[in-house]
Amino acid sequence: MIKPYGDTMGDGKVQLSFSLPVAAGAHGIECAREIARQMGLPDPAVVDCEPMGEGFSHYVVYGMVPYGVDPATIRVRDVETPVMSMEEIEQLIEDKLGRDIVFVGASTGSDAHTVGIDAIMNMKGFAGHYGLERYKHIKAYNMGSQVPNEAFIKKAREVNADVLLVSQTVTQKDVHLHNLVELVELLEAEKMRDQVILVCGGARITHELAKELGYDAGFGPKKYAEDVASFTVQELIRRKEQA
Amino acid sequence: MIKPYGDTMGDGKVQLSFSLPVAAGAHGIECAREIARQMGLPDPAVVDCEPMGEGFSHYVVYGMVPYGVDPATIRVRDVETPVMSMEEIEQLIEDKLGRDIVFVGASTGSDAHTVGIDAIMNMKGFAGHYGLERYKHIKAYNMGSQVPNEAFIKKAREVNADVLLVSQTVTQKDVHLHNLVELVELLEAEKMRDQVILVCGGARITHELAKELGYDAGFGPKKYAEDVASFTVQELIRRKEQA
Amino acid sequence: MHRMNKLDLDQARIAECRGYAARIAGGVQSYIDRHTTVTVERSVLRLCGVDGVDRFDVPVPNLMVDEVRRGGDLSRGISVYLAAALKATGLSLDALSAGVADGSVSLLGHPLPDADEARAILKPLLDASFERIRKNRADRENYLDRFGRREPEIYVIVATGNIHEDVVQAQAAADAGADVIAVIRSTGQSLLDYVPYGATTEGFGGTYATQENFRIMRRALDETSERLGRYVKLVNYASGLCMPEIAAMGALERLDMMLNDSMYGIIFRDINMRRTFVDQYFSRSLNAVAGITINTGEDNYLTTADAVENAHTVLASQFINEAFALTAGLPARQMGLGHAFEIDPMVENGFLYEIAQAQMAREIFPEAPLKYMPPTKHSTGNIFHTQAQDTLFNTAVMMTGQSIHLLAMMTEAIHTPFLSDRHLAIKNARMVQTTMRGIADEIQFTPGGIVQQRAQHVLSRAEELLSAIAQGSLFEALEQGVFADVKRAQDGGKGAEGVVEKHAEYLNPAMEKIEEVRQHD
Amino acid sequence: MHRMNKLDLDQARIAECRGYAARIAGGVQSYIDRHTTVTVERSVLRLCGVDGVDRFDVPVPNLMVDEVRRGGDLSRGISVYLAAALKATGLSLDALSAGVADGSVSLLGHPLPDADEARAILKPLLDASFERIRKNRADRENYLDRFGRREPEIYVIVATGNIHEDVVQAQAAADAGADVIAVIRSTGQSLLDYVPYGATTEGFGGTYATQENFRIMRRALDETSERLGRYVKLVNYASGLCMPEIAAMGALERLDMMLNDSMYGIIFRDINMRRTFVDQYFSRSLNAVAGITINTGEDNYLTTADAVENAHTVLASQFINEAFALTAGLPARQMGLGHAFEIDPMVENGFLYEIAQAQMAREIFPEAPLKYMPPTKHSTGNIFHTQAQDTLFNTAVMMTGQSIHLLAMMTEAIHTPFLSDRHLAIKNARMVQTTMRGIADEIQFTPGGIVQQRAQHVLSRAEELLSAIAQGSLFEALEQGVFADVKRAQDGGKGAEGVVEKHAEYLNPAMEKIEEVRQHD
Ligand code: B12
Ligand code: B12
Ligand SMILES: Cc1ncc(COP(=O)(O)O)c(C=O)c1O
Ligand SMILES: Cc1ncc(COP(=O)(O)O)c(C=O)c1O
Repeated sequence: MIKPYGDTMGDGKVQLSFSLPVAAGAHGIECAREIARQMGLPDPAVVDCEPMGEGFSHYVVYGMVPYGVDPATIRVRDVETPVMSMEEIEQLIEDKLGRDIVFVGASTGSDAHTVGIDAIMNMKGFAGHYGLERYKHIKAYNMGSQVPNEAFIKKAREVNADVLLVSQTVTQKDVHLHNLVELVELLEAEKMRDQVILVCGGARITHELAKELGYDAGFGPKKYAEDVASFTVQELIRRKEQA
Repeated sequence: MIKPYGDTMGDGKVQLSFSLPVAAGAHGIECAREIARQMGLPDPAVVDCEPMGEGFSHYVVYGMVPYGVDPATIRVRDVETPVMSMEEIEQLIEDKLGRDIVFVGASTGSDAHTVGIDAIMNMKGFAGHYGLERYKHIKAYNMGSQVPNEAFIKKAREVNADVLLVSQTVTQKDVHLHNLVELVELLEAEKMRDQVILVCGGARITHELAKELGYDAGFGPKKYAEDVASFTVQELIRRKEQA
Repeated sequence: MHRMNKLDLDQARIAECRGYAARIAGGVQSYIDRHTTVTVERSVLRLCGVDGVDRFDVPVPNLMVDEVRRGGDLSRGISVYLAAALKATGLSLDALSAGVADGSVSLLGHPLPDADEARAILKPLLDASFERIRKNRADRENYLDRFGRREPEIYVIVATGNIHEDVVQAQAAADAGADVIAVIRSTGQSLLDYVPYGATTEGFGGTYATQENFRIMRRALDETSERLGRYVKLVNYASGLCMPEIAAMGALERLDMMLNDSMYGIIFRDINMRRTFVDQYFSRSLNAVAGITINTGEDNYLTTADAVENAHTVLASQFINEAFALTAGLPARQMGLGHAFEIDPMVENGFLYEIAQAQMAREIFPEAPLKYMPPTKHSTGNIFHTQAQDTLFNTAVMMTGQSIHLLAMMTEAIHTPFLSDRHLAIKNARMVQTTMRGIADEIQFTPGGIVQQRAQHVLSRAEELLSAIAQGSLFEALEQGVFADVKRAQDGGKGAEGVVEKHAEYLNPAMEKIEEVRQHD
Repeated sequence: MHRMNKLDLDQARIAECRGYAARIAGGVQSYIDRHTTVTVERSVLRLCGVDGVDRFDVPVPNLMVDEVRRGGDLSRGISVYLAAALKATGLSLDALSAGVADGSVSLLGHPLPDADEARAILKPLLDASFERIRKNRADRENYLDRFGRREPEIYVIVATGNIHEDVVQAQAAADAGADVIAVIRSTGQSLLDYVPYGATTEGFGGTYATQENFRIMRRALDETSERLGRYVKLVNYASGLCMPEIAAMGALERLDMMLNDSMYGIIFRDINMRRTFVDQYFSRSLNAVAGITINTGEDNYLTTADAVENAHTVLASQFINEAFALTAGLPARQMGLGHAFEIDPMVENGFLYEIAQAQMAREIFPEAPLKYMPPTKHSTGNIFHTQAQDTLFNTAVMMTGQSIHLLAMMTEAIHTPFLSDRHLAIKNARMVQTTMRGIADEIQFTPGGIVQQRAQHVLSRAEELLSAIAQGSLFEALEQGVFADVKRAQDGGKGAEGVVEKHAEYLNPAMEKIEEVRQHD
């Protein structure tokens, strides 16, 4: 059983901050304490309370959580295939697939962020990790940003894609969820869902979320081309061997 | 019913941070999410995870609380006497008590912080609020810091104090609670508890806490001499009138 | 103004850069002068007072221009068609607009008046709009004279998607000390070839720029300004496919600043370059007479390209933006040239490079109200650390005397700002501004030191780049991807089909009016 | 070294300040030379190797000194009594100590040897300790030569109350980048007239300073140093009623720095001033030969007195601390003179005053490893804002080339640091150190500007103050409350009873050994 750690094992210390739509002052502080108590902190300390404009206030709170988690019982839903180097992946494609693999990627919908998808696909890659364009036996089409789902599917069909890579950065009002789900629905309507490996990524994307939305995998921060390539190549091999 | 406010009324957004005694990584992130879930956040987002030395990691988490508080039901236990100006207080003493009031103050126990008690008692006061020494009809004895409870009581007896002012700043391992409770016990043993108005203060002191510990009032940050004087003078009058 | 030579910059080199930039902009201007676009024409209509939407929410200016495009000859300019219809139908402008909206009236099929007659018909309409713009400008000046000007100005964004929620946030920000409020647009609006209509409450990552939204926010901020005794400026985006129309709306509703770059749409929104160049000229001409300060977008370069390596592209672009702005009659005091603090904070001496760059911009464009953008790229989910980075940025603002201080948010890597994020950012900025008030005047740079050398290096690389671009044309340079590592084809991109070569008898009385006002300035 | 004159300070005035300070310290030194104290004598015992406690946890050095005080003549120095007992009983030192602890042996009742004989008896004991101290010093130098030196050094505190928990925190801090770890003492230890014994796990706001705790932490940090390839320094407090004894323990256990001020105990702990002056001389003499850098406590002045108004008292005190240190044979490179960044961040141009002060200290004490303390007084429970203030402090560190960079914590106003607070503070400091690496060399101050004027003003007020103190004596000045607004009586305060006037035949072979070592340095 582990608990949050301030300066002594098991002290359970956590820091909170939030705003409330009430005026700052003793009453606001008590409201803030009540919120913190509802979060399970028995005796929260409001260490800061400041007015923000009219009728709003901001709080910093410290407290001790009485509960903990047993790390042994925490299971992470993460991509399970081992991560290989570029060279290993190239070798594996030669050995087990014996053909080029086609990736189509884009930042879809109204999302204009390309740095994430470029990090995965472009030659130069990101943070010292080469992108997919550099891999032998990988043909990578990067459609850029603000690509409508329809156009994305059209391109995938055109180039006979093995893998679709979707990047989503803007998550405000869950716009990414709508967009990601729409793509799955369109692919299903087009009877293409089973023909491709469908992968999404972005700063707020986790593998768990991706699976829930009907994707084969999801990649978030600190994931690079080799993570995606390792997964997709091994998955393609698995599918080939199963078929 | 109000909820924490991020950028839309009722969105319930809160920020958390804490450390865990586990290594950073996907498993640590999932542990952090579980802690946040136990705090009642249905789908917490871990936006940062960093390693800290060996076997420790630090998390920043955002989430939305599904619950809220009804501000109308939140009752604040605060000093209820109205706050008056120095001049009003001086006048009130003249009108209703007709004698000098004696305050004895100190930062007691091993606590070496004097700025708080000085802020209340010294002539020049703090942040533009004059201290008790400046008030007509108030005799203020400031014993400084690291004053043992016994010495404090001795002095109170010597000068026939009406009001005892205790400052406590160090709260680590609840040392202030022990010290404050000890004083009440000593006063009771000496049969002096009812003869004085007993007031404590300090950065982490609230009126609520003070009452729980057996004090007549407690004052925290942003309270000044006039707050204390207003309360004590009115309380002395009340007691006099009751007697 | 900020005349000084702390960096020992070679003034001749600066003059040469200006020379190249003038040549580069001049090369494009000859293209601009020969073309108009659908949105320029729609702006002319808006300046004549055309407004409203049909039952499918299509704006009347779009209905009119589309009709002429399909059935008339847009290369003569929309004005003659409007004048013709007004004359032939005898309707008021509002009645005509309503008729077009409900399909009962057409702009086509009327005899076209000659230029002078068209001018005469439209004159009262344009005069009314330009009088309103003049009055807006005078009101702004009055406010500023009455309440005082501040420098640096604290600039924050609101981006809830809902104009009414935006008002709450904007007023709270102003209370906390913000001088300038930018209402971020919904993602995607820049690619719409029309301007949405009315008050809107649903946007993603921002709120639609509509004339009604402008009006709502301006009214709210005027109230706040009066209450606080401090004029709170309002900003929006004259950018994207409707750049000139938004400029027109902003001029009419007294916006104070407009994001309005000569190349941003090309590079970052893949808008056709010809279209953008023509549009930026018209919108900047209008901003000039409206007294609106433009903000250019050089900061964006460093979000995709490396900030140490590509610092000179920012400076080169500032020279080009300046040259285009001058051509459009925009005085230096309205040129909010952009730059940004985007060097990885773990680069050794990165802060010295930042102040070299910022000080250089300050000295090379001494009268421009420089718009300094905060760190974004190297912000992480560690909000505490991001707050520290942001403080360094605030420090750089003060050390180099920047004018428009865009505030960094500790949650930059996470979400569009919460109310509290803005509050904390303003608190941070105010502290730094206060405790460092006079620092820009206090600090000199060691001769031959890292700061001076860096500035000189960036200047000389900018000169090389400008000289190379001037050799060919800006069109070609953009094809080669000199800015932000992005390559664009001359006839590629969005909105290309909206560019129209002018007829020999092309008429644009709104532009004439702008030029007339400019004469009197 | 840091020789420069960026502030255009009047060198003659600085020299005069030094002259006054020398006079002031000299006046006190004549008193010091005529007195010893109970803790000085206990230190002599510790340096002879006396250790251990009785069954009530009273340390053997206390038992011995108390016995002589009661039944002998302490004014002759404890050494003759120890030598007498060793000679008379024929016991080894350890056996003697154990005997005193269990009450079976007494230090009294033995014929007193003459000075030379006493010296001879104690010589092997003192030689052993001083050899250990010499070796510690050599080990430290080796580590630093092998792993390199860093400037500024990142200095953080640990304060869990439990030495084993402290080790965890200290190692994590070192991993994150800390160069120096200070183990804060429990509240109240400074007023104990004995040093607690053994490994301790219960302290408030800090962990007891005991020799065993020193050893545990030093061993842990040596491991960490080897693992990281970076020598991690250890700090404790040679301060309070047992100042010299803690200095002795630190010298024996290879601490690297010691909080060790000539006046702090007087002002902030109400320790008798005569006691403190005598104690500081012995402890500093020992720190000098042990190669331990002292840290002085001027920063504390600004926690009670206003930092703008009382800046000159910090400088005056630095001069006095320097003078006392020189008298004790402490070279400038071991003088970690203290100062602090404590101006209210909402004071206009406060940051400029801060850098004026910090730069001034840097220039006036060019070889001293200045200890720069972070903001504490104006830190609030708003941890985000405090993080911003702390970043400004880190900036000032780099701008003025400070040596020992005490890290500010965003939770300063709340609790002693959590593991994560330290982690975040180190991350912040490392970022600022990296991105601003060369800034101190890059920046010059405008002649006659706010910074220069402020520094000159503070210097001249310090001179006035020193001159006024030199007129009378430091004893009188402390009675008048010139520092930190605190007044102390000459014979008031704690520990006064522990001061003893020396007998004409007073003997202190430990001090003689120190002087001998100093000759060879
Ligand atoms: C750069 C940037 C921009 C640039 C984008 C330039 C470009 N060509 O991409 C510009 C200035 C144009 C921009 C504009 C906007 N931005 Co922006 N921007 C950023 C910024 C600063 C950095 C993003 C980035 O490049 N990160 C670096 C990359 C490498 O990280 P990444 O995307 O997470 O990618 C990694 C992984 O996630 C993964 N990955 C990503 N995609 C994929 C895909 C696959 C298949 C796989 C396997 C992996 C993968 O691999 C990558 C490497 O590890 C962030 C703030 C921040 N510091 O994060 C805001 C941010 C993302 N932007 C934001 C917003 C709101 C906008 C705007 C909508 C604002 C507006 N209304 O105008 C606009 C419009 C954009 C639009 N229509 O979508 C918000 C998003 C808030 C939210 N959560 O919804 C942020 C967080 C800023 C904020 N706090 O408001 N932005
Ligand atoms: C100044 C200071 C010192 C100075 C004190 C000088 C002096 N003569 O007072 C020095 C440098 C000596 C010092 C030492 C220590 N300090 Co200290 N110190 C602070 C500091 C920076 C400011 C405190 C202060 O003066 N606040 C200003 C006053 C005006 O505020 P206040 O006390 O809250 O008072 C107001 C109200 O609370 C109220 N009030 C207060 N008392 C009373 C009493 C009555 C009767 C009433 C009515 C009202 C009232 O009125 C005041 C005006 O509104 C704080 C950090 C911070 N920024 O808060 C740390 C802090 C309080 N110190 C701390 C610690 C641990 C110590 C040490 C124990 C460290 C050590 N181990 O060596 C030492 C030893 C002290 C000891 N034995 O007690 C911790 C306490 C942690 C905790 N919660 O337990 C803090 C929070 C720093 C930290 N993060 O570690 N400290
Ligand atoms: C010049 C300019 N226009 C517009 C924008 C905003 O983007 P969008 O085109 O999506 O509205 C920016 C963003 O930074 C900009 O700098
Ligand atoms: C010189 C000196 N000694 C000691 C201390 C620590 O206080 P205490 O005496 O309570 O150990 C400080 C604190 O800042 C100090 O500066």
